[in-house]
Amino acid sequence: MKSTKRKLGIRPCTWVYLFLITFTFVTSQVGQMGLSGLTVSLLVLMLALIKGQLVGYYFMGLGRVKGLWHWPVFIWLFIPGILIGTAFYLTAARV
Amino acid sequence: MAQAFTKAMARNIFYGGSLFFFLLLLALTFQTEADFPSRDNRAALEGPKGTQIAEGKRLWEENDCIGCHTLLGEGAYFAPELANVYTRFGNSTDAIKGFIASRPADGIPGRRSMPQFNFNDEELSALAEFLKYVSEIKTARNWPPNIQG
Amino acid sequence: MRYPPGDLAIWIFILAELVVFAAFFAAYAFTRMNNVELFNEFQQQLDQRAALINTLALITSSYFVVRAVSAIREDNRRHCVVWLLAALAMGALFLIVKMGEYQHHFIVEGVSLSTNTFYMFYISLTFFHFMHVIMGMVILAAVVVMAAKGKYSAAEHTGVETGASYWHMVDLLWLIIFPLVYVMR
Amino acid sequence: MKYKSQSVAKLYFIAAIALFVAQILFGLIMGLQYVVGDFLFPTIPFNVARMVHTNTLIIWLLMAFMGAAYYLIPEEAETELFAPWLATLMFWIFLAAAGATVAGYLLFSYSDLAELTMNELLPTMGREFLEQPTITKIGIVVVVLAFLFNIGMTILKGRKTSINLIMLLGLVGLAVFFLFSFYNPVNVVRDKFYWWWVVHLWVEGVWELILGAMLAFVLIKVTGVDREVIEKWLYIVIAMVLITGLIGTGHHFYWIGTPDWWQWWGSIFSAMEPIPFFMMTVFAFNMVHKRRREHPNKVATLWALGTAVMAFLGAGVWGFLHTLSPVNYYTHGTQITAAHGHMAFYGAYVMISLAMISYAMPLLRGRNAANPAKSQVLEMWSFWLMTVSMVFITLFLTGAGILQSYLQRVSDNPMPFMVVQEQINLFYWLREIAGLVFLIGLVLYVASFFVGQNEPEAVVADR
Repeated sequence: MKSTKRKLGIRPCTWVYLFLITFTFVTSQVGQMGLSGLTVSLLVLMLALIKGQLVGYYFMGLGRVKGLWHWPVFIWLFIPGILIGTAFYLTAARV
Repeated sequence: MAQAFTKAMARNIFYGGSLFFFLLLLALTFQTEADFPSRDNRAALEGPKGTQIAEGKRLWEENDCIGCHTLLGEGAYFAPELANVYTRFGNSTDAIKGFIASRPADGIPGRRSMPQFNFNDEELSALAEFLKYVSEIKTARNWPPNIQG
Repeated sequence: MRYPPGDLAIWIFILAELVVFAAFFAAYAFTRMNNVELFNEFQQQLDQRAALINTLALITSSYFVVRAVSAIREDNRRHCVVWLLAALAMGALFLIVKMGEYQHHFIVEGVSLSTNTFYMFYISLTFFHFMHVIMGMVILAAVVVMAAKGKYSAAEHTGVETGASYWHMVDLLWLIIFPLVYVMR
Repeated sequence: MKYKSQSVAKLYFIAAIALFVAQILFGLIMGLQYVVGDFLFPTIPFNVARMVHTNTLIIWLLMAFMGAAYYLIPEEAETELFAPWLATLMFWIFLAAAGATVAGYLLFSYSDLAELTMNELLPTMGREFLEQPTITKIGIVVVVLAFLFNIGMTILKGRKTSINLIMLLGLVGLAVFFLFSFYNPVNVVRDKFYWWWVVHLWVEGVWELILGAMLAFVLIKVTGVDREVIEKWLYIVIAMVLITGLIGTGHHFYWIGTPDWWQWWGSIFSAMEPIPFFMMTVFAFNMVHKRRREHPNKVATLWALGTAVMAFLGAGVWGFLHTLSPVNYYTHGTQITAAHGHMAFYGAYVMISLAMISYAMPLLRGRNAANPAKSQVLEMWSFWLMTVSMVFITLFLTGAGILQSYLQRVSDNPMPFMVVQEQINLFYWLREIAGLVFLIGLVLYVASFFVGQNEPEAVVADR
């Protein structure tokens, strides 16, 4: 790995951290306000998937990995994400 | 760069993972034990009836009934399920007793037959009470799926 | 790089764990379909604030671990140890808050796996995850001990990355559990 | 053979094969009783034939495991066995106990056997697979403890390889979980719950450690691949086995009066159980592909690869077929279970035992590396006959099981058990025919030990 001299300032991982915290507060606020319904749920789910991808990409370091191992967390988020989304969609469609 | 996949790490995962999941199994067993009283019909095992059921279970075991029948789906698959035989026989212990007592000693030509065990009336009652007790165990989704077992 | 950071063996383990949790998540969502009222009713019994604190704790902890890894990449063992200890402290905070939640549900409310389907999933998911937090902390603690002994350096720090990868997975799992079980309705 | 004391394994292997033959003969009797209900009635009722069939299986597998341990542990530890005389003594005690028990099943009615062996003092008899009289169970414990002491001391004084440690761990687990067979409460739910701690935690837990260790040993020998590589895969595979298999016990806790939540835990974890078997298949083929030498014992390699494939099919695929609780609701306790049981036991444990025997026997009989070509060819024939006929047995039982589940449980007008059995008679006949082919394969297998003995050993042509 080539090491580059870092400029002073905020590290990329700190930015990611701040994003994660912000998203968490948004999600939590939705919960505290007792918002419900399909749109809200899917938005919350979407936020969670983005958070997961941020963790996988930057914290776990999969963003820098090429090939097969680039994908596990993305796929892991994608498939359950689709399943959960479908289940909530079908539930809403039923009521 | 270090080796990507080491035996030491594989070994740690084996020991750590096994221990972890064994502890989880113990935790779930603990919870299962806590749930048993509401399902396993243990009230039936108290008092003189309980002694009779215990005797019935002993006879069940010492004649290897499980070698042909299933009980709650476990055993051999040669003869009918007996966990719900009590209900199948019209909630009658007498019907069970009559069936066991009337098996022909030499079998039925060309067909499967239950042996004649020469039980006395007390033993027959014990077995029937045991099967009644088993039929009153609360199983998930009231398994077996229907009266035929 | 062709391989993710840390020992590949831990990644096989991580994948297995992720699959198990994914199955649980899907099971939750599809079971909810037939029990919407029940799920909505009992979801409101959960402590939203505790869940928020816990999410923040785990994200922060994960962040600290990232810093620990960068510290050791710069050959700064002391910082590596300090960041890891901070991460462990955050993990401990998670456990304490979670135990408070459990104390309320298990002891005050007398809830168990058999109470109803919602609590079955709530307890299964969170308790299974809870055990993973403990496991992750044990791994991190082992890494701290090794780091303090000076076993890692900029040249060789696979152990730190291995522990970090596992810990991020614990965080990742919670990032889905939090909205799914506490918020989405 | 590198160490003199390894030769004790030969006794165990011979007894194992003899019991294997007995097991198959009684299997055929049972198979015939399925279609000709009064066959041998009441001399050998079905339950007796079944006890002999399952108990000889368990005993011969234990014999094979012990033989394998006595062979591979000294070789891995690079030292003689701690006490070869103890191994020989325990062999005769074990064989005598097994023989007496089987004779007891056949000569006495089971209730008389229970009375004779004083079952009332510590009632443990009459539960599936644990039918042995209590005194036999105690005998098994004594033999296994002496065995563990012997191999444990051998490992302690020698080189400690991963294969040895895993083998030892598996065998210790085998002994520990067997202790649950002495727990037999009147409460049927609890009885069944802990019964699985023997049965499941054996065959889907610690036995797989033994299997893994044996497979790894044979692979190291026949492929010459670096030990480090084989051992790390071994660890990963068995880690996955226990990670999925321990909670996977839950797939037995759906309908026996255990709480409902087991349906989720059992389904999810046991659905993962095929993964380690798949990994094992990939692992075995990979190692053979990467082999560093051509071993003249071709047939041992064939058995090892066969194990990897058939264990995946039998335990992995056929297990998965009925492991999810909504499916199992209909298939629990039907011929589907029997189908899975047959292929899983054959694919995993029978085949690994035969792989080990196939590798070790030529050496134990004083050869350099392998049997003569003629003998190997015959053994390969027996491999294919037994394996293919087992596939057919499994398919026929699966057909029977699907029909049975449908007619007896799914359809709108469920039929009584015995009526359904007559409807699926054809499948049982086909199964019996496949069983006869299996027997032919077994006869060839035994014959392969006697054929071409005076011919020169098989050697590898230079590549």
